[in-house]
Amino acid sequence: MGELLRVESVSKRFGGVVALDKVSFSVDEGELIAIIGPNGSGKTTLFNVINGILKPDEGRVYFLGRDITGLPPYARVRLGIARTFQVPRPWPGLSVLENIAIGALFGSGGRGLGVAEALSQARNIIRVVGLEGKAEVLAGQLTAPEKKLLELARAIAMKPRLLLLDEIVAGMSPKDADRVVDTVRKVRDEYGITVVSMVEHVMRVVARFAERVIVMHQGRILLEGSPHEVLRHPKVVEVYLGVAP
Amino acid sequence: FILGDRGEEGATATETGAREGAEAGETPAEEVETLVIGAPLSLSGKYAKEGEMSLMGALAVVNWINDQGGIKVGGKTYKLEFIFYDDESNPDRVVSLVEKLIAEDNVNFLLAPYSSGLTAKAAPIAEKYGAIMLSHGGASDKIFTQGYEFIVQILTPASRYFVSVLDMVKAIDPEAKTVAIVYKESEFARTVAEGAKSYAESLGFEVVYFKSYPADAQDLTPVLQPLKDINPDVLIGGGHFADGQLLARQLYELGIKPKLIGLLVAPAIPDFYDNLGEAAEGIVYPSQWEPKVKYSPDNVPEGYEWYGPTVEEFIQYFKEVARERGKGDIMPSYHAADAGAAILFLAKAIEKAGSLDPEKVREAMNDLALYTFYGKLKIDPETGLQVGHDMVVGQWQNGKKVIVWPREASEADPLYPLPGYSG
Amino acid sequence: MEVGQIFATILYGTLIGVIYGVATVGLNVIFGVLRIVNVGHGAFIMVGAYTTLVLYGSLGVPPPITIAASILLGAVLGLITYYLVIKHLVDAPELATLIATFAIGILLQETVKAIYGSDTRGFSWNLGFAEVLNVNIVYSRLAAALLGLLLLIALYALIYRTKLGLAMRAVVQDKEGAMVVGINVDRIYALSYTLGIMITVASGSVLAIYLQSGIHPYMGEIYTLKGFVIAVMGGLGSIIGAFVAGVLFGLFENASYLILSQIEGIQPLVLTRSIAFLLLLTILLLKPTGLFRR
Amino acid sequence: MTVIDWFALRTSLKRAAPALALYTILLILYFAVPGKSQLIAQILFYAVLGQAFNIFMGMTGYVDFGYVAFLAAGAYGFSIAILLLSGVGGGWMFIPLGLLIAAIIAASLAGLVGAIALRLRGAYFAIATIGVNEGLRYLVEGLNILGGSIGLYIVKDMKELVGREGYQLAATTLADMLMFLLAGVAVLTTSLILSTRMGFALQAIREDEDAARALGINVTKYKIAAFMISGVLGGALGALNWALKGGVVEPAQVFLILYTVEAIVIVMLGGAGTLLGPIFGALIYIGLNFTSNVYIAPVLESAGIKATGLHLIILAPILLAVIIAAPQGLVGAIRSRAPSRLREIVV
Amino acid sequence: MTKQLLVVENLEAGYGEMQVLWGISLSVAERGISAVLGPNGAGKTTLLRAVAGIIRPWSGRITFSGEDVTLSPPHVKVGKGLVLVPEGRHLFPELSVEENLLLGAYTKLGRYNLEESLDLVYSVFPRLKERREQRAGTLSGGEQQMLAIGRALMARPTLLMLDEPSQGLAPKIAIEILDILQRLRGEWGLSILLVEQNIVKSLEIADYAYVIEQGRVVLEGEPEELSKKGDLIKAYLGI
Ligand SMILES: Nc1ncnc2c1ncn2[C@@H]1O[C@H](COP(=O)(O)OP(=O)(O)OP(=O)(O)O)[C@@H](O)[C@H]1O
Ligand SMILES: Nc1ncnc2c1ncn2[C@@H]1O[C@H](COP(=O)(O)OP(=O)(O)OP(=O)(O)O)[C@@H](O)[C@H]1O
Ligand SMILES: [Mg+2]
Ligand SMILES: [Mg+2]
Repeated sequence: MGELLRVESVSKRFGGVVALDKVSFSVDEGELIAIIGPNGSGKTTLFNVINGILKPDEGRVYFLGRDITGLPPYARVRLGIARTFQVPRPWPGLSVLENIAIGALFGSGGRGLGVAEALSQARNIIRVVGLEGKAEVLAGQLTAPEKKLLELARAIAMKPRLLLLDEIVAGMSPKDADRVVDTVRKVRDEYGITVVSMVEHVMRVVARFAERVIVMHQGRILLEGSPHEVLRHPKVVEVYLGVAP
Repeated sequence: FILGDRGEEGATATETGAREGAEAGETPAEEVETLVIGAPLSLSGKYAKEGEMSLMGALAVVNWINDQGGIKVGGKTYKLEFIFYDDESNPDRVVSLVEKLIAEDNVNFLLAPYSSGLTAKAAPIAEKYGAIMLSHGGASDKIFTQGYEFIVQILTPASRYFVSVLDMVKAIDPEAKTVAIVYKESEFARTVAEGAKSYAESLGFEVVYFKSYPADAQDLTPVLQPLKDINPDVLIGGGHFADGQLLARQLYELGIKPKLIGLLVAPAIPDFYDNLGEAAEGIVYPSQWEPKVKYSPDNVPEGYEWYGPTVEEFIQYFKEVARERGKGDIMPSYHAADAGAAILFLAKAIEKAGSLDPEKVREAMNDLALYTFYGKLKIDPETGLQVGHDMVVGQWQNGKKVIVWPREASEADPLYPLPGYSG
Repeated sequence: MEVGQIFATILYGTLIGVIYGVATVGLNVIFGVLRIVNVGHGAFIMVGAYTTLVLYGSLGVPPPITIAASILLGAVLGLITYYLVIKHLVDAPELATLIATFAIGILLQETVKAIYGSDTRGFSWNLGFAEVLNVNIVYSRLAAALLGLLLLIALYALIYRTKLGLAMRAVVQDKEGAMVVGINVDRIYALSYTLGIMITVASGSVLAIYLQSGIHPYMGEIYTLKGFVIAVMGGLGSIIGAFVAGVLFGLFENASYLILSQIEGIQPLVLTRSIAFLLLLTILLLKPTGLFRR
Repeated sequence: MTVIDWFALRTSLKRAAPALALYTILLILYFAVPGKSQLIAQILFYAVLGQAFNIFMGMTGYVDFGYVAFLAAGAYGFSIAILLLSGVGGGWMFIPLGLLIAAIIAASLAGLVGAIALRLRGAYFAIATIGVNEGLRYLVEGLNILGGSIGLYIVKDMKELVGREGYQLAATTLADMLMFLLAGVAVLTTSLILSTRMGFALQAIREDEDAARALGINVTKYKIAAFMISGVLGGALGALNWALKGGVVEPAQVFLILYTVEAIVIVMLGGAGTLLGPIFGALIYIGLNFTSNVYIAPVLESAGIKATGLHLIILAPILLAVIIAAPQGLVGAIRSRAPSRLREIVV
Repeated sequence: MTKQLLVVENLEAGYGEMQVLWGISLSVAERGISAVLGPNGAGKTTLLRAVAGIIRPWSGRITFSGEDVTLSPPHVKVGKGLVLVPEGRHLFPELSVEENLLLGAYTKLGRYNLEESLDLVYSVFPRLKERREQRAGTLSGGEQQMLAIGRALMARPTLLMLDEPSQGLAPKIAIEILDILQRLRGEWGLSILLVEQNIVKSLEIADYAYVIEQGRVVLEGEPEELSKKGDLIKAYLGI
């Protein structure tokens, strides 16, 4: 499988704070990657550099071999980079179904898609993520975890090549979290979507989800490897976990 | 709320009480019918002031006519009724109100709404139903070039507003050369200003400053300050109430003192002086009418016929209406006289026509040359424009309004040049 | 262009600018805290102008003291309209409040008209003048601008130097957050709204002292419009913004007149309006949230 | 997109049906009730004003305070067409040509303003558009173009084109019929947009513009498109109401911000973002106004209370009561409380 | 039995016409820690918001230190020492970290102890001290959570209600926070009502726990007891 995304020595500063310090890594097609690290280590910043919300001070971002450093977010979406928000941002006044249908209509797979088709695709995805019965509910009335599921569904409907998930399971009960992980894995297998997740601070989920884990610390990549290796690594335990899992 | 029949309350009471009686064959000496005149009036919104005055002026004349026994049309006697609704100074309200007046209230004749925008909106409906509209508040010239058949103007058109003022200067001070014109950028004031400019030039004046200010201007300092250096002989202009006051006040504050200041509309209002104090002193204004005009049955000009209340009667009737409407003891402004004159012109035309048919009444208006408390009234048959009526020139002298021009009508000599004129 | 002209432009541009600033800032306070665009703004200004007109014109109360009366009247009107109307709409869609303030404005205008009639009125409070460079410096206008400035300073101190002000700013940022730290959000709304109305009514008095004429029930409409523009130019919700933008606006109007009046065939004072709005657009293009907001 | 999106067409017709039915009822009343045709025409004017305004506000959540500028643009456009034709002749052509020029001018204005001002958000946008409206007004007056502050008078020219009788018809019944047509067009356009990609995009923008942007929706494109559609409808409305029906296009009148405020009142009284809302809003607003003016005030007057001219004092508290009772608007209130069947119809 | 600080009886509440809480009763002892567990959407957040007064209870009774506070508005409750760390943080994003903390001390009680509280918060969260000038809105997710907790501490609560405090925090910090809460219980006599996903850890520090589902208490008891019913908990919480 080929390389999908490459980040090359990206730096980002906010005033005196160095949020990212020459970060480089790459993602292959089909991978499931988790990025973890202490609070404020730069995960969200990195994420925003990839999806185009932030412009890096230095360094470049390549997607499918193409330099996308200067592209605005929506153009990246067109190329196939979708995301969810850490604090979910569904359109509150629209129904769950409509939220997802809009994802289908305007995602990278949405060209030439009719409204009727989009709605039927949306119905399918509702089933995949397990929001059955909520199709007609206004998104604003969902519980927090339901909103996150909706975010996920909307992102899937966009049929991205690369899906970026920001703290998608935070606040979820273990059962729900597991279900989300399963959904994501299923989606990867069925739709061939590569997933990079900042599944942060819930190690059980990280272990279950990721095939590769990248650990960030103070704006740099501390180390990377399989969950098994990483989560036991003494440095990770020291700066991040506090106690070994 | 049909007002106008002076015995109204009594009449209504007896009417209901006597209904059976009437059916039983009670025969009045003479059959009295009702002729309904209607008007959309601006009683709220930006023309509310004019609207209120118009209302009271019209009612005053209606009352006078009814007290004289009404009008006689083809053997029948008609008393007048006056029906009005508030159009909020809003053209979109006018249309439905005019239709209601004509179609539901069976009004045969209308006073037009205030301003040309409102009149234009009302005209097609009035014409559709074939009702006559008398423009008592619209001094616009333009509206009468549009080929309306049933719209007739009562007051002197805007383009001729400053004619008398300029004539007066020319007559009393041949030395005066330079004229500055500062006016509000609005349909009315601009028509006035342009008319004044060309008339001034035709009299040999040099118009050295011709500037306008936006409607709703809050501070005229920028446009006035240069006049301090230019120092024209004559300054005329203005527009309406609010800006006219502001203009007078700021001319005074900024120390701009030409030989003559003539302003539109605002100085004609009785409390102009109360509002401005010393700043009002000496300011002249053209006026359609003043309570002290000397039009009377004794001085009817050649070819004109006297009709209606005397000036004193009009004022008395007006005051009564004003008191009834809770306005206290106030004098009529020229807006009141405009509306009153409109009613007179209409009533006479109906009598002359001997019919209520609008076509015939409109015909009759063409030959009408009336002399009233408002002065001369005569229209151009083709367009309906007012051609008979003359303006007078008033001036604030020692806190009082006096008529200073034309000579034959004047109460006092013009105060000229303005006190404090640096020369 | 003469020196006198330039001097007059700067002097009177600044003075009217200060007046603009005061006449705007109430809009800002109310929008800043309650997110309500007060379409009836001008009507409250009109009420202030009438307060001065009536108190000075009929009773002879010195004009500066009428400002205090306006502040009181503003407090009363603010509290009444808040508790009768606005309170029920704080959680309603933004535009519902727009209708409400529109209706309140109409109500004020028509009530004043019913009481005082629709005549345009004025009064005379003449303090004399000094003449410099053939320009009359009118003392009453200076006094009005100074009084306005005082009002602004007082308001600024209240919002940036008191606990109440801090609480107001907190409510703006996150209502629920404000609740959980123990701020009485309801009361802050009532106070902010009332404060906004108080300063607005007071600005009507200041304005009346400045112009001393043109007072009628509908006089406020233009200030609603200009107020919006100045508020946005300075940054909605910003006190300093309103002040700076007000002065800027006043100066700009006057200065552009000076330049435009050199051109033949146009009406410069009318065009200054267009130019002023062009200035607004330019500023917003460069800084989409006004001069003084992030 | 496929050639014809039958699904969208079907859903949009279904959506439009109740509003179209209401307009039809109004149309019948227009002819059936003597002496009230102009009242109905006035209600119609405000309904269409709300409808056209709502396309942009209801769908994007942006409030265009300067909306009346489009009406003005249309009125001027229509007048320009007539002035162009008046020397040449062309008879009834003046109406289609006038509407065309009105639409073109309004669309260009919308495109231009949209490209600049739609970068702003919320109140900033609203007020920048006030600036546009006022700026244009004083430009016309200050530069003394298009008749300056005096405005354009076109009654005479229309009479020259189609004769006195023709003009009479044009300015009354015909203008009102065209207004009904415009109402239909506005409703259908709205419902069609709602049922297509564009509708979904616009709703997403209204609900959370940043999220929409992040999701790859070309936010600017859709906003400008909606702005232009709304603007063109406004242009046609201005052309019909002021130029054709009024015959005078005067800056003080056609740039009056009050119309925008009234549009908002109409939309909010009825319920924002709904098709029936503006119709109900107009009915309430004009209905209340007319009733208090023509029926209540006279009763008070004959009871000795001089109420004429004060009916706004009656109207204002009623407006307040309505908005406090139903802050979402009448249709909004029905929608949130009614059983789902009715709800569907109301939307 | 120890004295109860907070007693909630038969509380019902919801949003609009949707009822979420169906007669919840629970209590927190003085210096006690009560934990509320439950699946997503069970109504835990709604419960805390109703107790804090942010939403109005429909029926039932809330007593705090023996006083009926059922319908008291939130600011009154905060004034009495009943303080919530809300779900979703609700910071003042445009204000600086320090201004946020100062606002935390808005009440009399808070103002009185301002200096001391500030020192405490900064020592607990040194990261906040580093960032005292930074705008709260630009903090990272975890930093914001620290600030939300810090801000609540500034009010000098007697009862602190925490809605999923460890959300978004690195495991190391999450553990530290729970330890700090334990400590404050000793130092300030703080009582705690805790809603947490981290069941193991919360049962570890709590001295009484409630499991709620669909707006009702379905299980309650001391942690040891509950642990014995591990299967039941698992069933309810779906572990
Ligand atoms: N606009 C900004 N201004 C100043 N500092 C900022 C800004 N945005 C982020 N930072 C800082 O940059 C650092 C990295 O933030 P980032 O959000 O990437 O962390 P994170 O790894 O996602 O942390 P968490 O797990 O807590 O969400 C933080 O210390 C944060 O305070
Ligand atoms: N603002 C709101 N408006 C309408 N319904 C709401 C609102 N907030 C929550 N709800 C509903 O109330 C129910 C309980 O939600 P609540 O947030 O209290 O659950 P929770 O136990 O805190 O869940 P979680 O563990 O996901 O935080 C849910 O069904 C949710 O949809
Ligand atoms: Mg983060
Ligand atoms: Mg919760």
